[in-house]
Amino acid sequence: MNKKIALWGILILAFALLPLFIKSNYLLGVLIVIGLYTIIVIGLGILMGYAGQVSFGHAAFFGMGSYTVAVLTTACHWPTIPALIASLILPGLVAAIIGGPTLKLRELYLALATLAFGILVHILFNELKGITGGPSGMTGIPYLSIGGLVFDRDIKFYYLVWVTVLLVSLAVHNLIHSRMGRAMRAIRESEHASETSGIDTAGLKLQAFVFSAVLAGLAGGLYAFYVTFVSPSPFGFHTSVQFVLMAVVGGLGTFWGPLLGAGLVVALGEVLRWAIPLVIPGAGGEYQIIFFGIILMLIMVIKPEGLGAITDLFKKPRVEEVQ
Amino acid sequence: MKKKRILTGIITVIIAAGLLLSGCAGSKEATKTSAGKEPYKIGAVIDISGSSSSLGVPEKNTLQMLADKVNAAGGINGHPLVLTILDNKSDETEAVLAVKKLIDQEKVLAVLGCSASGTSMSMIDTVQKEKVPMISLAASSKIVEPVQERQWVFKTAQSDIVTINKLMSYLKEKGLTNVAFLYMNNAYGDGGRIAFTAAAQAGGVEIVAEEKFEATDKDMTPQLTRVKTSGAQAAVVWAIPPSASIITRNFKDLNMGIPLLHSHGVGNQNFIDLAQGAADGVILPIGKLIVADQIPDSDPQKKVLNTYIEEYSKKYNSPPNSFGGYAWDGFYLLVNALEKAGADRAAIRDVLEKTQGFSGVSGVFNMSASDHNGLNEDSMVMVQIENGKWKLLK
Amino acid sequence: MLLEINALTKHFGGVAAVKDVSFNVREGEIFALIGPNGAGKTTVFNLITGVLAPDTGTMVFMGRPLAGMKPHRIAAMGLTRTFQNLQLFGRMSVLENVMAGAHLKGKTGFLKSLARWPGSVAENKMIERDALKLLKEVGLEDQAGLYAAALPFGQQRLLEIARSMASNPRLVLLDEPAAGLNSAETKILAGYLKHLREQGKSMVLVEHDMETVMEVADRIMVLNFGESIGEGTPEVIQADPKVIKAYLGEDDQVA
Amino acid sequence: MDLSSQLLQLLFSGLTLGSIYSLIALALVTTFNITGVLNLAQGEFVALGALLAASLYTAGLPLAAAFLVSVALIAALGALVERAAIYPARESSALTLIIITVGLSISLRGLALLLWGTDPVSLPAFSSGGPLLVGGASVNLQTLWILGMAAVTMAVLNIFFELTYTGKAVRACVINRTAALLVGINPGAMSLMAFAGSGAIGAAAGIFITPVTLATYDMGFMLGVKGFVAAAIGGMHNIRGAVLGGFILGILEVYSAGLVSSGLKDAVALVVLLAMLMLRPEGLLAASGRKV
Repeated sequence: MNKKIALWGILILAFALLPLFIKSNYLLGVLIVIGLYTIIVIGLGILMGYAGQVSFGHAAFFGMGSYTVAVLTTACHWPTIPALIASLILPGLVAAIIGGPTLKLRELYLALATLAFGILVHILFNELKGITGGPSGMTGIPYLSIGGLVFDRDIKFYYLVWVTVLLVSLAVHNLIHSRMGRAMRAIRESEHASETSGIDTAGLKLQAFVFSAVLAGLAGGLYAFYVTFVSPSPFGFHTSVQFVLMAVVGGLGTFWGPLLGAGLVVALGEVLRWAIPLVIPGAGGEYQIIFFGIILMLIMVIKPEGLGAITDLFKKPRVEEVQ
Repeated sequence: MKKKRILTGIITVIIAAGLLLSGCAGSKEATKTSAGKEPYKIGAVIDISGSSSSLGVPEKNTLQMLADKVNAAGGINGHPLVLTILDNKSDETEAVLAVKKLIDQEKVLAVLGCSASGTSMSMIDTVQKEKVPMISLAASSKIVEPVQERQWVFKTAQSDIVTINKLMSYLKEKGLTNVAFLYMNNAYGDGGRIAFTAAAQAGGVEIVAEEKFEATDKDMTPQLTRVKTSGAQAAVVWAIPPSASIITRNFKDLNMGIPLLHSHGVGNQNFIDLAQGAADGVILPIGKLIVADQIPDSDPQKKVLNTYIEEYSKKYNSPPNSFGGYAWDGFYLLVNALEKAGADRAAIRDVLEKTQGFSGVSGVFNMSASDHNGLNEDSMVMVQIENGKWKLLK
Repeated sequence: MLLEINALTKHFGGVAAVKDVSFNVREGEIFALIGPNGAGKTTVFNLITGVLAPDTGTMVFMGRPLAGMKPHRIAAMGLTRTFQNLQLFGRMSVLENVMAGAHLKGKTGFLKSLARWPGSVAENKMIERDALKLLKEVGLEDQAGLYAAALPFGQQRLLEIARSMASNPRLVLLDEPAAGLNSAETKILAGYLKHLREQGKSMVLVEHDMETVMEVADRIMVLNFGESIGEGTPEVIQADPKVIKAYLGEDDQVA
Repeated sequence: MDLSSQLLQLLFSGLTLGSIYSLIALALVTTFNITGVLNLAQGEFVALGALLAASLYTAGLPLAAAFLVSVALIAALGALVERAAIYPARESSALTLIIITVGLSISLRGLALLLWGTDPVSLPAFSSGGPLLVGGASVNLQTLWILGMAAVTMAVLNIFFELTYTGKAVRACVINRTAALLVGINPGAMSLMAFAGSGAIGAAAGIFITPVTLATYDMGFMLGVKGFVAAAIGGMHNIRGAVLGGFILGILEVYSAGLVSSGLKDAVALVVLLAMLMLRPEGLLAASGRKV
């Protein structure tokens, strides 16, 4: 237990002190993006790794959060904090509405339904020109300000995002060690047995779905405040697949999985940008893409349960491995 | 099991180390200067892969070629030029990270890019905050307007409205007042739609059908059948290949019997080849590059165009297109500014804003404090495709 | 009367899996359902727990009709079950399996769980303590930290029974709890079932192992091809010619 | 253009689009049922096949030879990929396998970008001559080739699964892996064959559609997604369903673009799909259809 607290402490300290050593807005930017994705993947991890339900449509919630902030701050001139709060509520509401019928589906059909939902929402971003500005997007989103503090520099945003990640992680840590977390894992293991143990499986799946949508919306809202420009293109099917990729590569049902998955996928892209030309002189972006794919495949082949099991390094195996 | 765990550990450590190193690598290079004068560092963020790659690749080629040329000729006032080109994968988030990398790691004096409107827009906040001049190669006029919020941003591609006005004058001249407008459902096509709708209203042209299609669509027959029933006298298409080529073929297969007008987005030979004969008769507004051999010698751009075509064709075995031309203009506008201003970002910005009578590939640039594009309708010509060749319309 | 089943019928594609079955379970008794394979015993369980909906017939538990209720609501009324082909939470620890079974004992919801609401920790501690006590009763306390899937088969059976008891139900449906157990394990099981009855639990037992059934059951009902062919105390059933015929065929050469 | 000829014109468009989707759905369903892998890289086979054939043709090979060589090479690529990435991970979860195919799709797309660049390429139509005029609607001749190929592919697969010993073995393998092992069928070989086969089908489809649709390095992803939607409409479990799903999707898209709104055509198709999933979660032909 003490060891665990120590690990948390070291990590928090490291993230808090990192900007003292990194003066570069670029690296801060990379870390901010990793942080935003981590928030989404944490939610997706609860849905997929604990409640056992897959979603290929989370870019839609991410986008809804972004557009909520964009529309409310520019067209409606809302202050930034209420806009950010609204960016949690809207995706949550939408998830609550579509979750009921959708989560009755299983496996591939659930994947397909969420995929269809994601593409539909993306089409709406393009088509509702009066609200979203269509494919050209929306500009002029103000910086987030809390009290007198304006988040206009990368370093401020870095702290904002990672404090959010910390709070979300704490909440999720509480959740997975609670009665509800246990019930969700039970659903993943056997829906029948959970139901006859008195667990409201449909209700809990819906709650997990809404929770993951809220987190995606939060990340979306923060993204809009960070880039100050929103257009439909970052919220397509491709992005949804990317989120699932991060969740699976990181390791489903593991606490550190989301951070590792988001970090790996984003960092790998950036590292390859720098490393490939060193290995193959004159190589263009094509090689980065090829190696990105190959490395992902390798990780999944070598470690099908994802990188999250890396945390085994820090704790003694408490239980024997299955079989 | 243990082996796997160690392996995962190693992977993570490599990634983490790599990330940090990739950050340091740039700054180390920056302090290491070769003999002679301090190099001028500039950067470019280009959509080399992903959905806008057909724009980005000729731009990247052009920039590389020109940087080599400048350095072979002794640099700028004796300063070697260091150009770093990054690929944003046509992704807005990647574009933000890439421009931050150029500014912080490479310490560039100015940034060129991006190729598309969306990616360009996403970088604006960063360059405004960091006070770094940026020259976009994309069309949307929103990139440089309102100018008071875009002090550091310029662009070389004609704004949609310039192109549309050229096209609109042609339509009116020919008495084609009922037209159908078809566009690709992305920022490029939507920019065209917005400008066209506004210009049509002002110019008394009625849009009798408005249809769109996805960049990945394989058949535009449904959209064209709607045009066919709408009684349009002409069809205007705002798209880039391959969808622009497919719709042109569908147009011919359906025997539409009305003139087909395209945007400058189809301005390369590949479009004609892919349409396999269907492109004959297509009319479009475009920069002079594609008909450089047909414009009079008196044109101020003639010499620039011929040089660019000759050099590009020699190096890449294919003629350049207007996208490459935007990069040419951006590059030389910047070189021009570096010559006058030296290694000072604010001074570079000021010189760029005062650009007057600069003859580039896309036109003659006349920038001002209220116009960060500086091109007008004279930069465009109307051309028609005849027997697989571009022909200048007088 | 704890459970009243009246004229229950269920068809699968024209074939009657359960036909006009009626029985009652009294408070504090072990009621056994026996019969050859395919006689419809598990279907009866699925109907009672709401996994399947009956074509006709009524089921009343503690005076309340069960028709149309979702399985977790039925569980909340105090009716749980085990499964013939074990349905343990394999990648959860033995302790967590029982704690998940005690889900109904807790009240902390999703939001309170996120916030680690005061009281939720104490509640969890209480659930854990009870679960450990239950594990001790079935002799699995030393295995509490193991993954459920890592247990030997016999202990998995016991664990599933412990899990079904964790929410303190009034009635438990046990689907072939002795299947796959060796004779020593079966003895432990029988002892445990009797112990549970002493604590006032009621059980419906589906079982093939006649020795166990005869040892623990208070009353027995025999199903054959979905129909009841006899009901009574073990002694009555053992002597019933119809039952013997059903089990041994027309040619009743009793061994 | 009067309404009836407009409707007819749209029907022909829908059939063309539908046969493209059907072919991809066919390949997806075959692989899925034999290996349990949902291959999100299926579209890349289509793109690579088309690009390769175009290059071979430009290099001077006759069209037929370019077709055969390209199909053979992409089939080999399918087999290679199966051995390198799918087979070693065959015991992993379905999701892990999907992610592997996502990685594969990214890599193959990068490879195509490296080798062919971003410019679209084309192939000449298989038969010369202008479009046929049928009842006021014009039909591109290549459309008939595509329809023909979809029909032939479906027939061949049907014959294979119904009449040949290997085909029956594959079906046995789908129904019960262990049982298949017991009677001496090697699931590994089946999986290899499925990937090679879907590579070949994909490449052939790509080559057939290129004269109409052109080929680009990034054409595969969207085709793969549409193929998945089509396969799911058909129920993921049988060949006839996949073909039917492809045609339903194609015709739906075309009619909504032609009669409702071109911007909402994908939306209409998806809403229908969602409605169908709610009403018939197991797919259109689930009840009546047999497995592969």
